[in-house]
Amino acid sequence: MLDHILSILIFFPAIAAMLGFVVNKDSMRSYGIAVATIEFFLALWLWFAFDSNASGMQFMETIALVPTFGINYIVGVDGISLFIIILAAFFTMIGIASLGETKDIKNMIITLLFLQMTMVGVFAALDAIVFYIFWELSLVPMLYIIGAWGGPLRIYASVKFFLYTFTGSLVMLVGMLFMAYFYYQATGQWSFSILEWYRLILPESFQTWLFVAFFIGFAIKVPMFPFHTWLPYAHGQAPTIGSVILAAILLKMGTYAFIRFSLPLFPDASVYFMFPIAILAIIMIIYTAMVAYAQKDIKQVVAYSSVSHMGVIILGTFALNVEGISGSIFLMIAHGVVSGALFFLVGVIYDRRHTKLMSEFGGLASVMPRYATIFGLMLMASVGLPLTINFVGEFLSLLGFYKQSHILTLLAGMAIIVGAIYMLAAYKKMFFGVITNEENRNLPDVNKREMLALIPLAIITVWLGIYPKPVLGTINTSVEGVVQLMHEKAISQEAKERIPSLDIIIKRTSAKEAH
Amino acid sequence: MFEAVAFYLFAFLTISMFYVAVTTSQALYALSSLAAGMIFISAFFFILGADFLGAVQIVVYSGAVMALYAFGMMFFDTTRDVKEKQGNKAIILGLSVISALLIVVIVAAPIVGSNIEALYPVTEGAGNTQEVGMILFTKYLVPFEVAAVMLLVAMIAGIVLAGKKMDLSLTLMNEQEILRMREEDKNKKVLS
Amino acid sequence: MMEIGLNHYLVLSTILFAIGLVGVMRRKNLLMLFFATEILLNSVNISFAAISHYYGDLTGQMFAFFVIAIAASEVAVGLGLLIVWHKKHNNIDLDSMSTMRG
Amino acid sequence: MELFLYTALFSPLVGSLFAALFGASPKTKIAGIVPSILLGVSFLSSLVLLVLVMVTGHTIHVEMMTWMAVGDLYIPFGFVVDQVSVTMMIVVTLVSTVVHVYAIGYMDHDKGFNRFFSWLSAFVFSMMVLVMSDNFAGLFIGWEGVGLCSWGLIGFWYHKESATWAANEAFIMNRIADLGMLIGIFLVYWNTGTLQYAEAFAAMPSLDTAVLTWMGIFLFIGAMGKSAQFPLHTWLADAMEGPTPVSALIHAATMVTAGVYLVIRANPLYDLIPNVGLFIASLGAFVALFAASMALVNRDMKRVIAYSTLSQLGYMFAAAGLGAYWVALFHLMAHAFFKALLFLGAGNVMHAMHNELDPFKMGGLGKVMKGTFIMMTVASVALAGIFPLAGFFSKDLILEVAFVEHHFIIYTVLLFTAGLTAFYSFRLVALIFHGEDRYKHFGIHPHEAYKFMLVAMSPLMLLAIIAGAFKMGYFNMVTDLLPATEYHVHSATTYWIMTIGTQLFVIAAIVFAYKKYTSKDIKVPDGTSKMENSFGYKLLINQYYIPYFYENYIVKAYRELSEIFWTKIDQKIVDATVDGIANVFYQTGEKTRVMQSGNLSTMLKWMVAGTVVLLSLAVVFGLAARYSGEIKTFLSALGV
Repeated sequence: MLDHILSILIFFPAIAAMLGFVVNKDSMRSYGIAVATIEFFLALWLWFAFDSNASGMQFMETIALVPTFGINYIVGVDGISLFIIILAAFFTMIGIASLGETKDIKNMIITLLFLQMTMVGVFAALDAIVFYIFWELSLVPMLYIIGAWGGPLRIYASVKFFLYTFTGSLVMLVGMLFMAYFYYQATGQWSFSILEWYRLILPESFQTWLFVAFFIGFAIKVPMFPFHTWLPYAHGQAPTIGSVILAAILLKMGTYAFIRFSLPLFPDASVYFMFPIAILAIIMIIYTAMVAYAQKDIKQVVAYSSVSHMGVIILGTFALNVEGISGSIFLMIAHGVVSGALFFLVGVIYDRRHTKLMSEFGGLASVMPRYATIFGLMLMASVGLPLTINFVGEFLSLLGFYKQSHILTLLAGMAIIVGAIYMLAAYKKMFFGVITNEENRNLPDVNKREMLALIPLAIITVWLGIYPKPVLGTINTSVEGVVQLMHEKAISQEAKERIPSLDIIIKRTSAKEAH
Repeated sequence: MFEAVAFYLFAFLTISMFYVAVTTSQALYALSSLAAGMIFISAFFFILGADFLGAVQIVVYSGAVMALYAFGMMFFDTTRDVKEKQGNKAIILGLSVISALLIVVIVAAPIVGSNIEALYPVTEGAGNTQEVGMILFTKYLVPFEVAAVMLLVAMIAGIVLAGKKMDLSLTLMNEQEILRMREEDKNKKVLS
Repeated sequence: MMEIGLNHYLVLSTILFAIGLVGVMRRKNLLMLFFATEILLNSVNISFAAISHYYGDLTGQMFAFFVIAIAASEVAVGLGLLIVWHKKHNNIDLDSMSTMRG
Repeated sequence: MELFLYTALFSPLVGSLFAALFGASPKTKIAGIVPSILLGVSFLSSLVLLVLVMVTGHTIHVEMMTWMAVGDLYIPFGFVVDQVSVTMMIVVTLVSTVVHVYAIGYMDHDKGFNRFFSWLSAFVFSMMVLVMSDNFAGLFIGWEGVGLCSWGLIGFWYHKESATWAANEAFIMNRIADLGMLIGIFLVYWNTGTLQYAEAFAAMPSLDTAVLTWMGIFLFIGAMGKSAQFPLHTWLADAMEGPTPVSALIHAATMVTAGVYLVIRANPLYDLIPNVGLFIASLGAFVALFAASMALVNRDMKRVIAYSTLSQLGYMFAAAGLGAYWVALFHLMAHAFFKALLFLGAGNVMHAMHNELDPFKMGGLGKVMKGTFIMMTVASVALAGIFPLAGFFSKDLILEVAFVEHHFIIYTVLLFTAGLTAFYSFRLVALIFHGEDRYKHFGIHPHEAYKFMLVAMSPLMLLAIIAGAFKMGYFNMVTDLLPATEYHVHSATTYWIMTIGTQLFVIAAIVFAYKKYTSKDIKVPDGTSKMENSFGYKLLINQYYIPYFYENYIVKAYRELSEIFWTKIDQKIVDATVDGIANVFYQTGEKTRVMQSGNLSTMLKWMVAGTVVLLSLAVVFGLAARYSGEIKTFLSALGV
């Protein structure tokens, strides 16, 4: 069973979802929770069985689909994707468990389970075509969730979400096809296997163009400035569960793909584009943080804060060294947990008051102390306070990029200032002061079902903030492999210098251990 | 010399016949001039040495197709003018002329001409009909049979389509009857 | 001028084709449309036969045969449809056929 | 010994979590008592460690567990108890124990009693992490941790707009400085390859001076924020919105001295870059004078003390910047005692006066509040630096340092500031405790605080008096770690002239303050007197218009810029572009759907048009293919 665990992880939710059509409406919730929990434990089992000292792919499976064109169903997992898969399973589980009173709950759960299949599929796929298929499929359930359960502007938001990301990924598809064609030219065989592409050293001019093609697809997904405008709409209109999954997992596809495709395939282009992308990332960080500060709607604040944090992730990724990339992967998980939790929290208040405008609130701290406490914790995690999960990732990302540029890191570091500004301002508006709105006076505090989602997230936030090693160590091993690969593949002298060789690190680390 | 005279003569005749066919408002004139044009075209085939093709042209077009049209026209009230509201004639003419010019450029361009090689050269000492028969029943046997089936299918289709309510004649029915029949048709929601 | 070459035939064919196109675009009477189509097909047939002749290759003629066959079936089916249409709507005006309006 | 270390470190955390358990429930005394006891335990453990370090000279270094290990980076949770950190531990635990006990009385009637103790103990824990950590990252944890607790405690009365505003201001301003600190840490890491103090400092002498200078500057920026140095000082005065015990503990004794601690801790670095040191010293001297001048006229008791704190921090930086790290640390310690005492006394007064803060509305309280009166007077004397109280030993030393190091401008500024310090301290004492009972006009019936609060304060009073006696023992201990420069004025005559002169100057300032503010005709100022309308007074009472400047030119600008970014750029440009592209397609479709009129004749026309287009394309490409050579020559001739 362990040999096929990835396929099981991918397709079990889908099969369960199809069976879900025949399940009685009343027992659907328990059915969904059961499926998601099993899936989550399978994911945990995957982690348990995962060898964290090996840097390569594990649990690989290969099934030929179209052998003539080298399209195969290849899945595998390494330290980079492992935790995002677990996170996806985790969020689906607590997402379903904490679903409030929703219309058409049966359809919602079925959609979520399908979505889970696509999410796990994206992160497990090692064949570009399979990756692409899951990547695009993931849009459909999300489109449905936003379009069917969203707010008043849901149709506009969902169509925008779909078309925008879809357009980007088409460009990416062209890039993939060309990459496969290039592989064919070089070896005489077609292949869409990412691992085989890794072995290919492309000329610099090809790298540049392919990098751009992939970049457009990924950047829209991330979303990077100036491609970010679909996100606030999608978040603003999506139901709580949709926002949570979108922020926690779907956005990570973009940044994950950068690490899976762009960096190892095009090391020279990555170095070439490092500074332009870093500048975009810095604009993302500061600009969207300022936009977040100007928002009136708490959900929009969290949405823009997501974009801002994704900027730090991008920056860490393009640090092109082990510290930065590991940090950015860790920050992906951290941001998933924290922004997911923040969206849950916004959902909690939305369920009670059916408004998200901050001006409607004020003084909630005395009415809902538990809510205020958890919100405060997540807020502090979001602004990157040490000993919370976000700090580790943010610190490492910035630390990594500092090696590449001092000034840009200084600018990017503004994240910790601007982040604090909008978050504290929002918190102040919602929780502090006297109660101005009579409707808020008797709001019930967080209930048990909501606690079910929030408490685990709070625990993870603190636990991985204090003791990130189990996750970070595994990530580190895989990232070292990626960085080494990049160093070896790099053609230009500059790239060789920018991307550190692992040998030096190993030498230094062993010296340190001896010491 | 003879060839040139014949070519120009028949070219003039064909063009004028077809011109009449597309411009006249009388369906009968159009039909007649079309049939004439068809026959003139067969003259080109004879000039070009494609005797069998010329014969087929006369038989099929002037004989079968035109007869079919003639029969078809009996169903319609050909005396009644179809109101032909015209749009911009310049556009129509312009488009036709431009496309004609383009085709000439493409087809008459020397690059096309130089690339063509004879796949089935004309066999010496055999008549045109014989040659056609040889190729048609060897290399093009399958397309030939398919064409035969197609013709059969078309025939059946034609009969089925046209044969509905053959017992009724619109020309003999009065307006009320026709309207009632149409209503029934609509209620039955029969296709076409 | 006196020597008739392939280009003469092609030009003739093109002129006929243009006439056909004019007919296709201009006529609103469905029957006339069919006539114009026949002209188009015939103009092409001339090209085929001419090319066949000047290259000494019978393939052109073969194609002309098949074109004639297709023209014949087209007429059969087309007329059938036309009759049905006429029975239903009592006219064969092109402008009346607008059920496909988007 | 590790047991004592862990006890000292973690018992505040346990106390905090214990109090947090009662966070949502109504006030229980136990939530205050248990953390206080645990802090006492922590203090005793620190004391044991102090004795150990003092007697044996050994330091304790433990590595609890790995925090981050990535690539080349290795950061453990490591703690070190050496001469410097143990001094800080004693100061922190002692003052916080006192403040905890005091707060049980002070917060007696507050709804958020349990929450208060949770935050307060959490603060102590963060502070302990800050001082005990053996690496920069650990320091940063504590650094941010105290920032967080400070936020929570300043904004403790969250229903007050001013309190939450001050809390956010403090947090954000500290964050600005923290960025500098973070960059400093990055510099240390990429240049020395480690964040452990010992290894990093060992590697520093071999580095380029420019790099070291940047390192020093960025780390000092961090220190500037936490220690509220100019220009990041405004938050400290506003932070007085928090409960008074918080002001005593965080904004006087411990957290604000973290910056000084950082400079002292990084002494091997700052020794290598004397230019930065001189800058620090100059800034320190400037802030000392600058803050003291604002304290002169302020009419908010707590703010006066806050400015005094700021001024004293300036002294500490002056000493540290000049390389006299042990002197700075000594002043830090002494200052912690008497300033905490002063604040707690002010807290008593506030309680008695029902949260009235304007000393002009008090007067004559000495008769009603004997204990508080004595304590605050002692603290003020100590602050003024009168022999033989603690302030004399530490502050005079700083003056000597400046003199001996031949930085006479700094010396003069500091000396002048000493006079100002004495003046404003006793202005406060005189206004509060002497003169007429002006409070009666406001219908207030003051009462002395609880006995146990006074008892709790007494250790601080004792230390404020006798701390000077520990000078030699302390010197012997810390100089194991810090540069053991002794500062002696070369000739004894000069020394005596200086000392006695300073004393006389300070005493003169005190007498002047008493004279001026105990007189019977002191009235509550109503903005009409000549002095109040003078330019100097206005400048000082408005804090040199710096908060005004920040509010109008930075905060407002930021807010407006954000608004513009959102409404103008994000919606009108970025998003509008996206929608515009979508609209192009949409409109094209809308326009071209006319083609699909369903009219066969029209469609046929379009068909022919399409054929024409395709045919022209064929012609164009055919020609291009045929004449590609010629086209290339032509294009290259054009220079394309």
